[in-house]
Amino acid sequence: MDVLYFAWVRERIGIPQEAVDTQAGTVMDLVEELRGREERYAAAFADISALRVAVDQQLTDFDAPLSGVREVAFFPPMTGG
Amino acid sequence: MDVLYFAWVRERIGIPQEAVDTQAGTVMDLVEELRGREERYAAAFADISALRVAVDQQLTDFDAPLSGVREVAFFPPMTGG
Amino acid sequence: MRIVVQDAPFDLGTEAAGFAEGRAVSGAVVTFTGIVRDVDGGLQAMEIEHYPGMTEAALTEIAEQAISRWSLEDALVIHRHGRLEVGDMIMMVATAARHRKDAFEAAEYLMDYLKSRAPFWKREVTADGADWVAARDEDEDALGRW
Amino acid sequence: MRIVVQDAPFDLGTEAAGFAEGRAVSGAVVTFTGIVRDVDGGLQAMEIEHYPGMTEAALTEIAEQAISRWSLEDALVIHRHGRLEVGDMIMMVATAARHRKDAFEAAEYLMDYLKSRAPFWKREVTADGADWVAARDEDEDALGRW
Repeated sequence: MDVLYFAWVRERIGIPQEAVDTQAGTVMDLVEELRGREERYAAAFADISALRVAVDQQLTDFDAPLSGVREVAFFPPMTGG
Repeated sequence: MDVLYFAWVRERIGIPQEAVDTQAGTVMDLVEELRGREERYAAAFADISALRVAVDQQLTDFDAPLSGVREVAFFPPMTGG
Repeated sequence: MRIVVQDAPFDLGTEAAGFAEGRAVSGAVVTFTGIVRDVDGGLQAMEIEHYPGMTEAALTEIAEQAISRWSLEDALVIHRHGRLEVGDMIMMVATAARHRKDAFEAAEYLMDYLKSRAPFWKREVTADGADWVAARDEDEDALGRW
Repeated sequence: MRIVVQDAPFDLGTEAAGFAEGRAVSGAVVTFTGIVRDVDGGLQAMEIEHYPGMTEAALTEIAEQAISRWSLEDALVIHRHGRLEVGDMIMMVATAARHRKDAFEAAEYLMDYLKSRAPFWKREVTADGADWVAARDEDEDALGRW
């Protein structure tokens, strides 16, 4: 599965995108897995209330299931317009 | 004093403007005076709830005094925009 | 502030771009454009009568009210009179403000007042003749919210 | 409906005039334009990041919602990304409807959703460095009215 990071999430983790091989059942499971990797991930995911998530380019929440999903993106609240 | 007519008021009375020599104290007094002139005036002023009035180019109501006034205009509700 | 009353057409593109050009104080520009619409399929023309002198004064007063109430950086009102065809632009307003809410509200205020408080009268010409457009209660009611 | 996401500038005049051109069904066209504003006097640039693919999909969905809810004849959304200077136009929306109330409401709806539901992130560059713009509670709250 491709995992994408935008804005300060991208800056904190240090890369815009990576392929992740995971058995995580939900977005939250994936977050826990990433948090356990390295300090920069733990820092980026420290407060998930400050984050938003899209699964296959649709906004969703952290309970969303990941079966069959190709792309997950993490980013701060959007500031368009 | 110049009296101006617009839209269907102008059409009903048949002229866009005329000089009126009057001692009328208020707009309503002027309306009564004009009504007494001819049928076309009576027809135009039959229902003043369907009319609006401006005195010296400021919207006002039929109680407005006319002393020192140079221009009075009668017209239907406006339909700009 | 610019108030224009004319029978000639105006160019929306030029006006909108000119109004928005180089604004560094305002983050938000709203425009509204009114177009002659063929409501029932038989409209041949729209004729607009106005009250020269009072029209400019009324539009100026309405725009000044909007600028003051919403702290606008600028406002523009253009209104045509005379004979217009279906698809022709009748009028436009533009507002520039720091925030979008102010720019939107001020533009709606300008439109609401312009509809019922500026001395214009529309007449629709069809194959059956010409009829003055009646003022709509909902346009008068719209003023109640300001 | 037209959705444009690009780093190149757009021409408000051309876009507004093209959008309004020859409309005989719609009597009302509203445009909103967002401009880079120097809030505290030290802004050197605004950088806008987005999520290619999702951005276009999200804007399309938002515009389709607006068209359906207000029976719009048409809607346009243009949004830039990349580096912008003070005074540059960031984005615009346009709506065409029969009545002004619908055109205004639909444009405000597009703006409210675009602010908080389209994947753009703004960063302000000043002499002190660059900071991501924080989402404002009032932008999130604005969605509550729809």
